[in-house]
Amino acid sequence: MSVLADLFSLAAVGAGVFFFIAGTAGLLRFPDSLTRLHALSKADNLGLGLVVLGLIPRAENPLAALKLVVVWALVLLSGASTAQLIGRVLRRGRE
Amino acid sequence: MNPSLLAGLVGAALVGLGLYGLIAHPHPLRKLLAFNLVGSGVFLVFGVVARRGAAAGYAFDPVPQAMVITGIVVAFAASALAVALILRLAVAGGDVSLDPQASGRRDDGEAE
Amino acid sequence: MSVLPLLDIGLALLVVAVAAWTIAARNLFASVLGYVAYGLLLALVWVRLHAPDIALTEAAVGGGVTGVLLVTAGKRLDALKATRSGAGPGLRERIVAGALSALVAGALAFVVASLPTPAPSLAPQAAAAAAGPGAGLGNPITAVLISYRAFDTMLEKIVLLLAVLGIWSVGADDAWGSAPAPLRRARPDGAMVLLARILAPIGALIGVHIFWVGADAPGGAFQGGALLAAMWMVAMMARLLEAPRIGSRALRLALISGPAVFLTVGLAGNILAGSFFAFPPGFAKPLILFIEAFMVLSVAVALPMMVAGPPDGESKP
Amino acid sequence: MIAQPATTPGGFLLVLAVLLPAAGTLFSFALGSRAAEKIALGLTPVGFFLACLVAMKVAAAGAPIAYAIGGLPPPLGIALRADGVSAVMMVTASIIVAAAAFYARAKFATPDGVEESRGALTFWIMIQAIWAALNLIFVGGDLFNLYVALELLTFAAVPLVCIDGRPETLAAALRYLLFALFGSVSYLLGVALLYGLYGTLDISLLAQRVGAAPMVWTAAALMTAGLLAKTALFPLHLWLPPAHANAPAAASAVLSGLVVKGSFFLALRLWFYVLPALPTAAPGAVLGALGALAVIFGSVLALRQARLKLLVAYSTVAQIGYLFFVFPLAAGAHVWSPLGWSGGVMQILAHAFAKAAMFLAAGLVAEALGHDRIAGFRGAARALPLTFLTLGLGGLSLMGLPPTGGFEAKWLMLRAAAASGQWIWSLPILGGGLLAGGYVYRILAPALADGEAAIQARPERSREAIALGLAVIALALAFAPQGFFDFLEIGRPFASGSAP
Repeated sequence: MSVLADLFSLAAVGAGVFFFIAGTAGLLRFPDSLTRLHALSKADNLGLGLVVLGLIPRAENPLAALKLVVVWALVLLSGASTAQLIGRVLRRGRE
Repeated sequence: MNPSLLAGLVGAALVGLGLYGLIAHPHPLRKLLAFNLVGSGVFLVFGVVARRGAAAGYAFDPVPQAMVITGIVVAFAASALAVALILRLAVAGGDVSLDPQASGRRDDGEAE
Repeated sequence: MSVLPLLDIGLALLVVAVAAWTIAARNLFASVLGYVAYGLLLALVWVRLHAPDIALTEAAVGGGVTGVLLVTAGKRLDALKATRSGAGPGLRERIVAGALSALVAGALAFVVASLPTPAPSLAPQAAAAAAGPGAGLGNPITAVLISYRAFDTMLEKIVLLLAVLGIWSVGADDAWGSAPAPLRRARPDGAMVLLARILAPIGALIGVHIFWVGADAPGGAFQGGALLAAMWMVAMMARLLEAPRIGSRALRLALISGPAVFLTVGLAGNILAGSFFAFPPGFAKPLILFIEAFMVLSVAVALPMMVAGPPDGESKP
Repeated sequence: MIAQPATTPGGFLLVLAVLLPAAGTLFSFALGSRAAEKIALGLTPVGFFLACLVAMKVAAAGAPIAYAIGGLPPPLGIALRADGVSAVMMVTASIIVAAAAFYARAKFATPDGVEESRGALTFWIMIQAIWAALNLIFVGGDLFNLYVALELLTFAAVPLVCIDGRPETLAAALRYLLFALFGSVSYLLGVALLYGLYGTLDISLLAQRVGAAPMVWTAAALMTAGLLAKTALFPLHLWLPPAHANAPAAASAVLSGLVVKGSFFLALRLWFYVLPALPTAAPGAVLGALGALAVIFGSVLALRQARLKLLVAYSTVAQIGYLFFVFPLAAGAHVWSPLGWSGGVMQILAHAFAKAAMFLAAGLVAEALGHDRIAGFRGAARALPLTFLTLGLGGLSLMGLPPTGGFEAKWLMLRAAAASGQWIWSLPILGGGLLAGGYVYRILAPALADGEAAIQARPERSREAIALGLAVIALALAFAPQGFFDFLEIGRPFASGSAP
């Protein structure tokens, strides 16, 4: 059972790290700010979600697991809003 | 290299970088940023001292850690006061140059 | 665990690189943004030094509140076209400054590397005091701050108060008593308002939680208060709340409540426990939480007032 | 060194001396500027009384009095200690703060019809905070607690500089703040290293543990550099003249008379109390040499000033230089060390009173004439005889002519220099006196010349009397009895009675 949980954690965290790397590559390589933003928010939201998912089986108690989920939700919220705000500033700059 | 020595070296580097900025940047807000770098370098040295003092079941010596928290609060208050002065100076004078040498020379000669 | 040293070295290099960027950046605003990132990275270094209390403080203050302070200052200077000032020092001065800085950094690195082993420590005394009568705090740092070195902490709260007054005092005479200028002049976007509406209550809850668990776990009055302060600032940026008038009695009382309660309990200690700033046995923990509750209030009010700046006659409601 | 009990009888007075003005700042902040003025003025006699009580307790015990806060002795807890010098400094601070406060009533009263005024609230709160910070500096026994006291002092002093809001005062305040912050952070770094080496920050515990290791030298250098920046010792003096000259007169008196002495007092504590184990020849020579340069440069620049307040401020740069001769002249456990020690402390006191008197008088001159350009003083001495008498008496003390406290200080220093064979220090001591004579003459000569001074507003007699009173104290110090110098020896490391 524990081996299975470990494998699951490994796979999920590994996938999360992959998304982070992909997002960072996008941030560095994409041509303009809007596409960079696009790459970054995907990486953050999905990557972090996978990392959190992988860590849940390793949490000491249900409360700690809940905290992990809350962390993810807060990052989703602030990430989405800041992306929105930056996007608007960019659009205003273009007009 | 153990983490506390590494952090100590980072602290030393931050103090050096900040000191350079404090001397070399003419803009007071840049000086303030540099001062904050020096401050956090000093706090890191405190942190290294605290970590090395791990004993009696604690992973750190709590006394220097508490001092760092006090220090961070004071450093923030200092930054806020400096920012208020800088902004007010910009509004009042339109010029925020603060070269102590230049103004020192001005005072040496005839003031007003 | 062999990746950990590599991660540590990577983190160390990253922190120094970002710090160097804030010094080297041409543009004031870029350097301010660099500083905010630096504050967050530094919090990770503190975690690695087994200092979660400081990591919380550094993240909340170094990255968060200081970030807002500096970004706001940068924007206001930008509006005044005052981001440039005079020519920098010449090449010769730069070389001298660089040599001096390198010398200081080198000497410091040498000293840090040759600190004595075994390191002297007050951890055993702190552990003994925590186990002794009249204690009862699981978090030794809170015990140091509120009990063993209470005098420092009380005076530091007065420093915060003086900073608030000092900031107010640079305002204009005829604006005295009015509210500071809003953090953002423009009407906020819908996204900002939404963020503030959802984040601020959750963040405030977490702030209170951090204060409450601070007696026994990482956290405490300052960290909790700083988080509450940050949430108030988020609400101010979304124009959901406005900064209060500086003449307001309630604001003044909130600002002094932390040090005032601390000082009163400290004086009472002389009668109840035989010494100034001593706690009567058995009542230490409730009294400490009582003092801390007011310190949370003072910090949560003082930090946003410092960021908001001096009173501004124009923004009279 | 004899082990001291953690708390002695009367030790609680030390806590009260710090907490009383601290509580005053809190109440003043809550109640507004009108009440703040009453609180500050009402506290001055109480604070003076407390300081005198402390002095009496120290004199009665013949030994320092101490208090362990929270009943927890060092190294975990914080101790306060008052010896002879602490007590004398506390009394001095209470007198000068009181004088500045009563002098300032005319300028910082809250006008009728407004609920509260900016300048009044700032002044009355900051002056109480300065007082609390100074008392803590004089009695603090823990180096980190003293760091907090230094910061308290900085945060209280900087807003006083720019209280009238003109752009040049803002620039002066900002420069002062940056120098002071640099000083604090440098001091704090030294504190961190000392803790890392010895695991305590208590001054008397450190004194027992410190040895002459390279790391101790690094810590000492960092802390000293920080304190010198705050004390404005040449070449770190650039911030002082514009800051002290632009502040309102009552604030200048406190800043120049007391605040710079706070960081100097810590330098004394550091070298004589924390680090007596270090050899003193080299650091004493360096500090003395910087002091000598400060005396020369400060005096020469004072000679060239066109404005009275700037002249008086540059004179502070010079007089601070004299203080640093104490490091070579009072070092170690020699027969001449007490002479140098007494001379150094006497210089602190004489300059504190004389300079506070001169700044208050300069403020009255500026109010009466509407300007403080020395060239425009023709005939002013006849119009303002008491005020120019104050400037003259203060000037006598700065020059070091008998019978003044300044003379007593320089005479003691010269005797220490002769007895120790360090005759080199007598050159700046005497030369500085001549230069001081020059700049005092520059003030008085036009004022005493014939002419008709246009008086815009006649200053109140009571304010002239306050300034004159301080100058008279500076004079009276010359008649200090031997018992006074014996009192200064109480608690001094190496003083006769304690181990060498």
